[in-house]
Amino acid sequence: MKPILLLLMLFPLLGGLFSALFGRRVSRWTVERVACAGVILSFIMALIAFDSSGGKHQIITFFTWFQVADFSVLMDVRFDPLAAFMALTVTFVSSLIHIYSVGYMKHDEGYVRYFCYLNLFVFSMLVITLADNLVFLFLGWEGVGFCSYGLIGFWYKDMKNASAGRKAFLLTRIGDVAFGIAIGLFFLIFNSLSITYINGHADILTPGTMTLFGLLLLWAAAGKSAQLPLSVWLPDAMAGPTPVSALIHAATMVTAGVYLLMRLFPVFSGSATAMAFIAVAGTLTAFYGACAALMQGDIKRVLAYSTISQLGYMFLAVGAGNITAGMFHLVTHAFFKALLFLAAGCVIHALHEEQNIFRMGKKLRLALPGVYWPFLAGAAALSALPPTAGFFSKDEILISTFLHAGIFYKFLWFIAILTAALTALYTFRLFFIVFTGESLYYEEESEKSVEKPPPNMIATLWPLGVLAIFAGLLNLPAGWGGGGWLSEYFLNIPGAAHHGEIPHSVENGMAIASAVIGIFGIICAWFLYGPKGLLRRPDLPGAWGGLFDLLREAFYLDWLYRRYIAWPFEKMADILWNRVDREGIDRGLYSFANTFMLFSQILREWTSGRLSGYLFMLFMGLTVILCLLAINFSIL
Amino acid sequence: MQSDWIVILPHLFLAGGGLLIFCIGAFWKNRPDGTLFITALLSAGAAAVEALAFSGSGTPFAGMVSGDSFSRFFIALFCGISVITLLFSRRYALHRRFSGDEFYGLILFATLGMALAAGATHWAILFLGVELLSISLYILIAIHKSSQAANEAGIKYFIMGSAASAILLFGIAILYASTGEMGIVESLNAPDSRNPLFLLGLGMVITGFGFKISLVPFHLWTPDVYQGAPAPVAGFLSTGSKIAMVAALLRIVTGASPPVWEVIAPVIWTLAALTIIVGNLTALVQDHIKRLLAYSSIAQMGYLLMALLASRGDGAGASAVIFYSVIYAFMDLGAFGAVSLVSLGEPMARADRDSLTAYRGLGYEYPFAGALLAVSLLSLAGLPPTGGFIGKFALFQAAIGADYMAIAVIGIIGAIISIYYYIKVIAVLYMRPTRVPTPHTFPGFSGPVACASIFALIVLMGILPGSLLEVIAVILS
Amino acid sequence: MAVYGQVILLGMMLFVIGGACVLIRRNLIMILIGVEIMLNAAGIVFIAASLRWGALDGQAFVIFIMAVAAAEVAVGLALIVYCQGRSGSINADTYNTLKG
Amino acid sequence: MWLYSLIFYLLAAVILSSTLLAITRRNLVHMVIYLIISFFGTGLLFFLLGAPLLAALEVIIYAGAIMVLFLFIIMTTPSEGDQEKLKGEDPTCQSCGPIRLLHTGLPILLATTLLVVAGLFIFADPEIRVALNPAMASPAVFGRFLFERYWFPVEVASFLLFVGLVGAWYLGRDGLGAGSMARVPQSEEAESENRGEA
Repeated sequence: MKPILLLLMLFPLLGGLFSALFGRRVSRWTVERVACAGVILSFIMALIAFDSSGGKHQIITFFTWFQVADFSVLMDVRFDPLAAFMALTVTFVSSLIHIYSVGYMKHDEGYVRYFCYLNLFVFSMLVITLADNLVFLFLGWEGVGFCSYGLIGFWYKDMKNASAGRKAFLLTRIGDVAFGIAIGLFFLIFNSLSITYINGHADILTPGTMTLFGLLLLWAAAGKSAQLPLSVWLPDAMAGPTPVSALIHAATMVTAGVYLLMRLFPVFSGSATAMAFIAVAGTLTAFYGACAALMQGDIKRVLAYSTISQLGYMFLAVGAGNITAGMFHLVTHAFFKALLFLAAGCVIHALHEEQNIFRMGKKLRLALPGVYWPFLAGAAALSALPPTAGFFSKDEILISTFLHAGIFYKFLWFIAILTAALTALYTFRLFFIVFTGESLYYEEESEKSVEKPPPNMIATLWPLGVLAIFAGLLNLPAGWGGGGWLSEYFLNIPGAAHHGEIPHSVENGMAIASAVIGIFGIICAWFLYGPKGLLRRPDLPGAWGGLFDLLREAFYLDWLYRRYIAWPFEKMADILWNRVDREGIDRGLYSFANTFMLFSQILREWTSGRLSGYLFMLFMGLTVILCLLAINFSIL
Repeated sequence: MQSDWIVILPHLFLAGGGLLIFCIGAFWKNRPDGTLFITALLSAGAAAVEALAFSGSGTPFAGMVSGDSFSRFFIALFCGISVITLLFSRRYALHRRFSGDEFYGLILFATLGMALAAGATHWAILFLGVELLSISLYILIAIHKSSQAANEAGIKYFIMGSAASAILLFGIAILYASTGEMGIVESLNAPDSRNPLFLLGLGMVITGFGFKISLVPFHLWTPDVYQGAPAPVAGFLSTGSKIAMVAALLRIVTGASPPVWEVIAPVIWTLAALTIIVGNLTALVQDHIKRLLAYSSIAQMGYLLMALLASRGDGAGASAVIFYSVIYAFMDLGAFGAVSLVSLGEPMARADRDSLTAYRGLGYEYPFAGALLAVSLLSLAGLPPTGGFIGKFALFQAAIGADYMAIAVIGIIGAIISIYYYIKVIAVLYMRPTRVPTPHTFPGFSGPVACASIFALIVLMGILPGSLLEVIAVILS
Repeated sequence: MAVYGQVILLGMMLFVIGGACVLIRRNLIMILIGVEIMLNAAGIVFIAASLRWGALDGQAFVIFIMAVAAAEVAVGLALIVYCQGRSGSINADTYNTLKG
Repeated sequence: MWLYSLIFYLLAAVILSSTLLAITRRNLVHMVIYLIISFFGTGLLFFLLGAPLLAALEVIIYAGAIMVLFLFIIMTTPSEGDQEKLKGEDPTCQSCGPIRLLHTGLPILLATTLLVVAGLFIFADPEIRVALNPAMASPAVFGRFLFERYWFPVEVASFLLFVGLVGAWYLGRDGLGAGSMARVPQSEEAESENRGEA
């Protein structure tokens, strides 16, 4: 088992190192093949490991990183069903995205950097997935952050892209602070940083501590998983190449936060407050994301807000105490969101980097049937139409929210199901505008021809399409004749235990309700945004325009950040940077930093360059030391 | 008796190698620089191998030098330092035309001095080792005769160093006068080693040591000398001579009897705190890289002293000190080595490339030396995944574990401040250069070999520090 | 015979006189002389201690002090002459181009 | 016994006064002469304290070799050699009397403080009042002791002297750098610089 897991992690790392070291020396062909091979081999290893572990928990120590007194950091991995499943998903989706990237980046000069980052990204994600030691995990966590920074700002020559990368980096860093604090607290309390140990001894925590941990971890996860209020970086992070968006937003990076919560579930599951907080954060984010997605005009931004929204569902699942459902949704979401992004990438590629959905139309359906059908499958899954994968996974979340004790959760359930309707609405709005009807910009129509994407890009859509529809079979509820395989598989995971038998009436009722709501959403979308739709236009006049702007600007969250957080910081940096503005805003901080510099200048004068001064200090020091000794010895 | 000789076999290799080099230089027409260089490398390497491979035991020569694994470990470290210094200085010395038997021979003699100082169990050997080291360094610093700055640095170090040696010597005399013991540990544990006279001597000895490892307020010479000295020599000075003194100090600190320790601990505490604060603060405004490195090395010594305070307990402190010494040696050598590599192409070949503005975009011009400098600085700043991170972690862990909370907090604040000036240099290194860079390559093998080995060591110790820590645990047990 | 403490005090006073010489004088040669006086003071203490403890170790150390003094003076004077040849000054404070 | 004490006090007075006179001389040749007196006194003190061999060596090495070396250097250094300007008279600060006072006053204050503190340590020691009994280590005994127990440090000291020799030779010889060195591979820049210097 140990060599398999080691290889599982090492293959992407080696691929990345190869690109970094020899990428410039060898041909493009080799770089591409090595990068893909690294991930695909890793996927094969994940399959073998998944197969041979048989759902058992295994802790394997690779080596001791360092050991200082009683504090040791072990490079060990915890291969339990959760990790096995996650590793499988990550490597599978990443493999497809790598293959897709070969086509997508065909004409880009920075391919070496690109594939290097991409491989390292997968490696870091696998570290998060498998690590048992929190410091080890944190390294992966930071690695993911760093790689995403590089990839989002991949076309760094454009200032906007570089600043998007920086924004992602900074906002996720805010989350990392909380994670760092949490790690410190864990060590203080448990004297160990092993997840296994911590989970096993979580019962020594008082409810207060549990709440604290829950909030800290929520804060950390919110940064990584773009939950409110740290969500603003994700839509901007679309600046990177589209496969990167697929990788970051669909399968890997953003799920790291949720995964962390699932991994450390026992630490806070005893605290109702923490759980409620997580559920509320998830629900609000889900609703917020769905609303914001409703009015976006950029195909990738729609999908980005949809990701935020779907991640909210996963948080809700964790908050409702059903991490099986959360994981289930994570996996199905990975499939259909990767599919949607990759299909969007095909569309963008076909229209020569055009991202405005109002410039698309039925010509795409005619020209790209290979993209149209997978996209439809993905849209159906996202809208949770029965019997797609999304339907089952979302349904399970709704059921567990509904059945969770407390009237409060009923309310959350209500918002969640409302969001489900919104989800169907915005998904099919996107679908109808992109693939049906006419483009709104007739005049440019003639200039642009649709370019067919290379076959390896299209080919990767199909397996994802199939999975988007059929992945629901993994955890088919008993009512549908399934055995709930995933629930069985996750039975041993702490916190994944069944909540008793689900009443058939609830199960069936919920299924029907969500199906109806989904279909209702689609019908609305057809009337509003279909080829002859009422609202098929980029902006709205009159009183509705304000609402429209509110939604399009995602409740002005970005603006709020700029106005009340980023702006003062920028100002401060500005003041510190060019001293001209010294009469500026935050005098206190400025003079604080200035004091350091002043001290520094004074101390610099001390080193006067004159030997007599140095010799004087030598004897002065001797005298002072002797005086100190005399005082200590009390002969003075 | 035979084991006596095994103990000093590394010393014999170093001394013999030095003498051989001078003989070759004296009797061979047209002094063959390559042969001299190889001889120096081989002697240092052989001494290192000998120190690691053969275990002598006991303290031969009437208890004057120690053959324990502690001193053998340090001897190997010093040999490693001198090998790397030799590699970095090869081209540098040729280019500035001071290579020759004096340079290589004196490096070996200085290494011998370090080995003696670190392994001494007798005050006479300690003093003679320190003096051998110092006198070799006086000449090595001033060895670049066409450089005005080296000249000034040499005279400054000489005057300060000889005054400090005199203080150290007088301290030793007073210690002997009060206890009648010449053995280091014996004198520290003598029955009447709590009388005032003894403390007077100890105060002077601490001052002497404080000068050699440049603790505040005895640090003033450090930036001047480092700036003036040729870069490889500055690296040698800042690593070898300091670590030798730290090793000797470690013996003193762990050997002192509890009542003595009670009195001197506050003094060491004060020195450590002052050194951390002043070193880091003064480094903030430096705009010459060698001065910046000098202040940084001052601050690093403060951290080491902090852990030295904690080294009387369960061994965590001592282990941290030794571990950090090793890391510090390589990262500081790496930084100065990178400076010496990029100074090779300086047109006038008189001074080093020193001003921070001259480093703008250097990472593109000299990719390898730039990377070495960046990694060394990151390690000095204590950022993962470099060895400096683990080392600093161990130091702070030791200090906190021994309940030196206040100084640990000062140290951590200092370390945070220090990140600013290290990163500043790295930012300058990778700034877009003002002109289009022409990537340079280094002629010969020695520079790149040294570069690669330091790079590997820093990263390796950051990723796999376990084996070294185990070795240190064995040494201390 | 004299009291032990008086001899030590004599050494200490000589040491301080040497230190004062190092501190007050700016002539490099005088600074070196000051250091020599300090080394000599240590010799006196060693010999007194040797007599006090009835062991010859202290006397042996004085031999080494002499060796060190000789070596230091040789190198130091060479350095001073060399510096003077270069910059024409033996005033310690004229060597102040490196600072800050 | 009182004779011993008398001689000791006499010697101490001679040593201290001649050293004090030495360090305050402006004329460096006078300084050397006073210092030679001081070292003679120290030699006699060594003899009194029972170290005849060291007494001889003190006179030969310190008063003889080292001082002659100093004298030699003082004679050969041209301008400032024998008439050292007192401190404070550096060209940047011509007429600032208080500064000059500060420059000499502060070190003297520091030295006095150091002496007082050290004196406190010495007098606080209860065992310091022990009287010294006269004894004599004959040169033969001392020599045997030195080379039986201390031969290793003696060897180290010989290396020290060797390094001192090398250093003095390197710094003292003509030319910049290793002038007589063989051709070594060097870059064009160095070559051209070389020509420029020539």
